[in-house]
Amino acid sequence: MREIFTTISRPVKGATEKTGQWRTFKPLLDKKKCTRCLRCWILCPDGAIQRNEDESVEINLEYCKGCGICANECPVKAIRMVREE
Amino acid sequence: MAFLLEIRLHGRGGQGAVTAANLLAVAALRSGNKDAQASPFFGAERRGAPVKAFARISSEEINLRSQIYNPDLVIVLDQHLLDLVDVTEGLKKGGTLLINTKKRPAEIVSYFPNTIRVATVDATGLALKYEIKVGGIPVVNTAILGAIPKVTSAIKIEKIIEVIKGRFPGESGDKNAKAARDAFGMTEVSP
Amino acid sequence: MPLRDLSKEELYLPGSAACAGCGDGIALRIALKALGKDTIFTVPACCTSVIESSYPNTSFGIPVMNIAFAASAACASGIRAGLRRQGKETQVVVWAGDGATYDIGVASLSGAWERETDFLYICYNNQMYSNTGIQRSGATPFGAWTTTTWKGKEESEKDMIAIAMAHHLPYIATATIGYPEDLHRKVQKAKSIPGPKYIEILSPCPPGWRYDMSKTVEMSKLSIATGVWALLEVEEGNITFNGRSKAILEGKIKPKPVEDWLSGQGRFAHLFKPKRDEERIKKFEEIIDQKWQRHREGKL
Amino acid sequence: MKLIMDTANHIAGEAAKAARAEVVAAYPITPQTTVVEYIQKLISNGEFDADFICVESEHSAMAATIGASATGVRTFTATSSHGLLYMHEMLHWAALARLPIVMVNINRTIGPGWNIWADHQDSMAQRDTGWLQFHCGSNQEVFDTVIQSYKIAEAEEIQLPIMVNFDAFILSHTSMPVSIPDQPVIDKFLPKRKPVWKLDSSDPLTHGNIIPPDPYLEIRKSMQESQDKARDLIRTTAEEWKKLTGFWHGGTVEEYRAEDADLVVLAMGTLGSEAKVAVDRLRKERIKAGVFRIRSFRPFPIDEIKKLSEETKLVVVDKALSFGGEGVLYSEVKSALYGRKNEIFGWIAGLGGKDVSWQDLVQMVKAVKDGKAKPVNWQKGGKGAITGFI
Repeated sequence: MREIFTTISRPVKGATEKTGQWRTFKPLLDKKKCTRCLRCWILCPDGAIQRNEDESVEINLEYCKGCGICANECPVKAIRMVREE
Repeated sequence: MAFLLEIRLHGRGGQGAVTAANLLAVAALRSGNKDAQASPFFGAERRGAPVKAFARISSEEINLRSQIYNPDLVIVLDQHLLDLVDVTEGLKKGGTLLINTKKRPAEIVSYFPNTIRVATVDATGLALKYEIKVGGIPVVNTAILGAIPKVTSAIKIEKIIEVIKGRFPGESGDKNAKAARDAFGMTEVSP
Repeated sequence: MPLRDLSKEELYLPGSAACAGCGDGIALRIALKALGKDTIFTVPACCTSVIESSYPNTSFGIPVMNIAFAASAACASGIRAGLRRQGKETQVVVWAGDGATYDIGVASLSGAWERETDFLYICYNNQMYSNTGIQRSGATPFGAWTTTTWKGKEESEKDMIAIAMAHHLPYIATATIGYPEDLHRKVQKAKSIPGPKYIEILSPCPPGWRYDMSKTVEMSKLSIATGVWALLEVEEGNITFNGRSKAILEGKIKPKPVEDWLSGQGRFAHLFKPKRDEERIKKFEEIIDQKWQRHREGKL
Repeated sequence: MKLIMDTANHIAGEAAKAARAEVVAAYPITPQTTVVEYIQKLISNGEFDADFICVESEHSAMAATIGASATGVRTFTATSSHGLLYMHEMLHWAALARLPIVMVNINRTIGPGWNIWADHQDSMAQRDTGWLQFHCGSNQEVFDTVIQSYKIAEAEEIQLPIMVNFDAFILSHTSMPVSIPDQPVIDKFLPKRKPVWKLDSSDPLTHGNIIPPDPYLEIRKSMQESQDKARDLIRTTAEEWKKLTGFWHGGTVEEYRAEDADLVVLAMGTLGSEAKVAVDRLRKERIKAGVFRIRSFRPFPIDEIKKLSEETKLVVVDKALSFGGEGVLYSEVKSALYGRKNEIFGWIAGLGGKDVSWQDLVQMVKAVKDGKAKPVNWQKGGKGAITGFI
């Protein structure tokens, strides 16, 4: 296929950009409080919360847009939003 | 010398004028003509209303795509159309008018300019005889096809029969073919 | 299904062009976990066509066919036929906003349903044309401000579920992103049923509804708690309610005041400020009350 | 090879079958209906192995065709007039998606008032959609062109949809003899489609998402390059078809007695065929006339037209009009001959199915020859043929 032929796009992470740069507030996860209920994982609109083998979670700040849904929805308040430095 | 025969058929919606035009074009090809065309009048057809169809037959490739204004042959599937439609409109001098009627050419010819030839055949009678009906109405198109070889040497009666049998297989084809063959024998042409 | 059993595979990739706090993003992630890799999306003009990101990149890990606004269901019929010719059983899914579904695309959707195309049509309903800058749609509720209803919409939304039901689809469901297990289950169920299926996902939109972006899920849940939106399924013409909506229907829980939902959204602010618009608040409540009255009679 | 006598609409259905189209989506409109009916009948009888999608509009017909074509299968559709106009948005989509769809359009004029007869206003209004557009003058040409169109559309360097046009009723409902080559001959000429891209869950790609201005312009440029490349391919494909079947329709232009002509009639579709009769008559009167029947309106045969001597006077007969401008073909011909000395005369004729006969065409040529024609002229007069012009 010619290089530019029709509008065919290929899947990549960060297709738009490193959307972590959009943030004003960033989520901080208190791993000690986390019950591994996975609500933050499933409710993140950007898939920016990674789920590990042991069902612990980690926030991928490269792509987290800082919406704060995770902090709002965490049933044990293990995530809080703090201003980006 | 290139040969071109232009034909106009008059009928009523449902009588099979368009089918007749198609069948005669196929029979013309099989009779050795190089090219043929058949078309309905370019419009919406309504059952019972007067309809027209056209055909061209030629010894050469036909490039004509315009409508037929001056036919060599006019075929009328229903004599009652004579009161409704000017069937000889544009008919060439020396052209032929073939009508489905019980009347004889001599009775018909007086209605028209003496520059044309008139041929008659009782196609309705044949349709009734062979019980060729659709929805209770006698269908005369195959019978009248049998009359055409009487008025032009460009189409052979054997080819008309062959084409009718090809189009209507089985018993129906036999009846239609018989009607056409009888028509061929019965057609009378004015001098 | 517990959340830990949901697929880890992300077919909607991080780093898309969606707004922060986008409800559609949540809907996409959950639905794609249920659908899996063997899925083709058809997307009409809507937020999702932007969310995909720009050429030559895409945020989708499955094939996506973008198509004109009114054309997605017809395009899906074509995709299904083309796949069938090749013996492929790939899920064909239309992912469309409410503008494409309720308004411009409703004829082609009705056509695809009538000819029983084997596909799943998912409408993520954010109750407005969000992508083009928040204009009124056929799904916009009574009273809502949009850029084409400056004083609030004067009419109620149309009943898309009833329209779907009129096509006798084998499976129809509503869902919302605040209940991910429920949404996942319904998409999985739809996937298992041949023929045309319809799922409508209430998908709150922070810029359109005018609330804090962290509250998308909260808004979704509040829609259920107040009875503004109901979780239901329609199979063989039978309507069943589920989750909190079932409890509301059966009178086991009392719905929260509709005003809680209205007052949380800037698009209804004119009903409260500068002066409380008692008449329209009351009318909105009546619309919801009447809806539940019908539900109790087994109707939509 | 079998010889059949049938209408162009049925022949178009035969061609779709012979091309082994796998998905057909269409919506009925007069005078296209008998294409749809015929294909449905062939499929019902088991003579044509295809999936037919009965859609609820032409917009959806093209959308469904696009969807099917995007999965990699061969597709066919047919429409006419208002149906084509309703498809307009999707025509652009099909071309930009580089999908080699073949569609038959039965040229019919536009309402109001309702008029079901032939002119070219419908397809001319799709001029800029990126589709290749061919015009046919006979039923045999309809068959041959549909088959050749798949080959051209699916060529790796083209990958664009093709619209095969022919005139309402004049061909669509007129029976003519057509030779249909044996299926193995067609299969050899037209092997299974090899899609350049397709929707396949083993290869996730997104087609048609947001595209910034720079690559967008490049994609548009590549479409234009493909249109340009098609000129040669149209000719070589026609040559290849002729070798296999003996039928030749002329590539982008069918020239008829044009080599030594002082006056050349340029027209499309059945008008181009009728013009041959006019030219034969004019030649008998020692008027050296010829015909350029434009078969490919897109790509436009610029180089072929430029081969005409600068002394040749051109008589361009349009069945369509760009209001506020001039005849569409007339404009195209003038543009192709920019900077040259040729005198070019245009006629607007045959709108809404008004018959244009060889006698009419003879009058047009004579008017040019006698210096009586204006640059732009309108067909006049009453009923049908042999009408006044000046």
